[in-house]
Amino acid sequence: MTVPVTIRLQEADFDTAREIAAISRGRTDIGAVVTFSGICRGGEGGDAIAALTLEHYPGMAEAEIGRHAEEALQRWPLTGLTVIHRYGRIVPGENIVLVVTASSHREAAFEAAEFLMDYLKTKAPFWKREEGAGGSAWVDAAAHDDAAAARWTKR
Amino acid sequence: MTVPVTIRLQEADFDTAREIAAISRGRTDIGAVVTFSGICRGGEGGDAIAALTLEHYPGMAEAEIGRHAEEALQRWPLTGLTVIHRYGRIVPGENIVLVVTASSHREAAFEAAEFLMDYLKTKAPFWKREEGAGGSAWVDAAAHDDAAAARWTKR
Amino acid sequence: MKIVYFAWVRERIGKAEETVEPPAAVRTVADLIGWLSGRGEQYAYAFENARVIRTAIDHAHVQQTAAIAGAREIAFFPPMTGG
Amino acid sequence: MKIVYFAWVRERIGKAEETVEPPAAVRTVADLIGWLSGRGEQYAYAFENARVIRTAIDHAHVQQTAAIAGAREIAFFPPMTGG
Repeated sequence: MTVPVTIRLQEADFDTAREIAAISRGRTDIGAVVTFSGICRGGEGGDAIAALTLEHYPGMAEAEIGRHAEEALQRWPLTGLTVIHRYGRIVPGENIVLVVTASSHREAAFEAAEFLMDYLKTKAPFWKREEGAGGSAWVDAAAHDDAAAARWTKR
Repeated sequence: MTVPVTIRLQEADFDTAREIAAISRGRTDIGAVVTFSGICRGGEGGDAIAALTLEHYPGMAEAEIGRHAEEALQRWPLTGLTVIHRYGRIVPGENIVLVVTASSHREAAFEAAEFLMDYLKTKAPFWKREEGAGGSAWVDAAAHDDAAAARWTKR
Repeated sequence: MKIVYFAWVRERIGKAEETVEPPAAVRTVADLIGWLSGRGEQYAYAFENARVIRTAIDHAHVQQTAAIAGAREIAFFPPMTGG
Repeated sequence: MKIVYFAWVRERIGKAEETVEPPAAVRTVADLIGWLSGRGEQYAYAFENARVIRTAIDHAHVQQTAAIAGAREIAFFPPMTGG
């Protein structure tokens, strides 16, 4: 059985509803669909953010996400998987990333979505630059994201 | 701060996209939205299912979901929460249940959605009856659902 | 005291709700199950495996050791299978 | 050998990519970082804290102990902050 996998890197926004429909339309073997939408926030702590700019490494980003999608398919009985990551300038309230997982069982759909998000945060070659009142600066990597990703290798 | 909570029990289908939009529209404090859609499958094991009929306990169902929504708000820093559960006759491919959680951080959104689904499965007063080729029968409760719910009380 | 039944408990008893007046000696949910079971074959069938029966008093889950005094509505049903 | 830079590594060095011919003694990623750091102030600044620099060879993450022989494209960048 071939599991439909969609991976897209794009500058344009995406439509979460359309992606859910695409993964489940016309199928009756899907019992659970989990979506994760990462959205640009208007502030971190007390500082207002005017926009994010996401830089990425074309070629490697697709390869890295593809490898983790394959790993997710090996580890969980998924019936569909979609990952969309935007790059370029994104303002608060706009989408940054979408993961959609479909399975016959909810645990698989939840776990695979968390796994993919943890790896996107720590392994996919994207870098965020924040524009604020005092100019712009690269976002530091968060140690708690590395810890979140590490839990998937401790089994 | 009041967190918007929506709880609906309804016979009609729902629109996942509209519920995501409702929880996040016009806001810039949401970094993560997780959705869980439970969908009627066309078969369990080898047996085809023509439809499910969901019976519920009006009044208690709302109260029970409301208590668990409150508990989720106490346990995780959520910025929005929606639970919709259908009742009546549902055919394969149709939605049964939707949980939407919004937070500034992804772990909170994922965990709260899993917590609510585990409790809906084991504590919300709904009962599924399956129509198959050989007539119809009540669905047995699954021990693994009880185990999934129990993990939230082991902390 | 209003009693309501759901799913196969409702089907076995043959009604969705009724009002009963159990004697004063019926103090707990377990007592009530025992008393109802003596009311006829269909009740005995519904409650034949009392361990699996779940109970709510006034819309909240309770154990079978719970007291029924003051209850407005007591519900009996199988394990839940929603979600 | 093509080298590519991203985010603040790119900004500090002042270019997104270049082609270099390191001497044969430069065998590992760590050797290459050392050799590049000697090419000018902007390189020394970019690699001043070599521990935090991440490396990919031909689109796959590698450690700084990795050999560079046969690499078509080597990338240097800060820890990733996508998702």
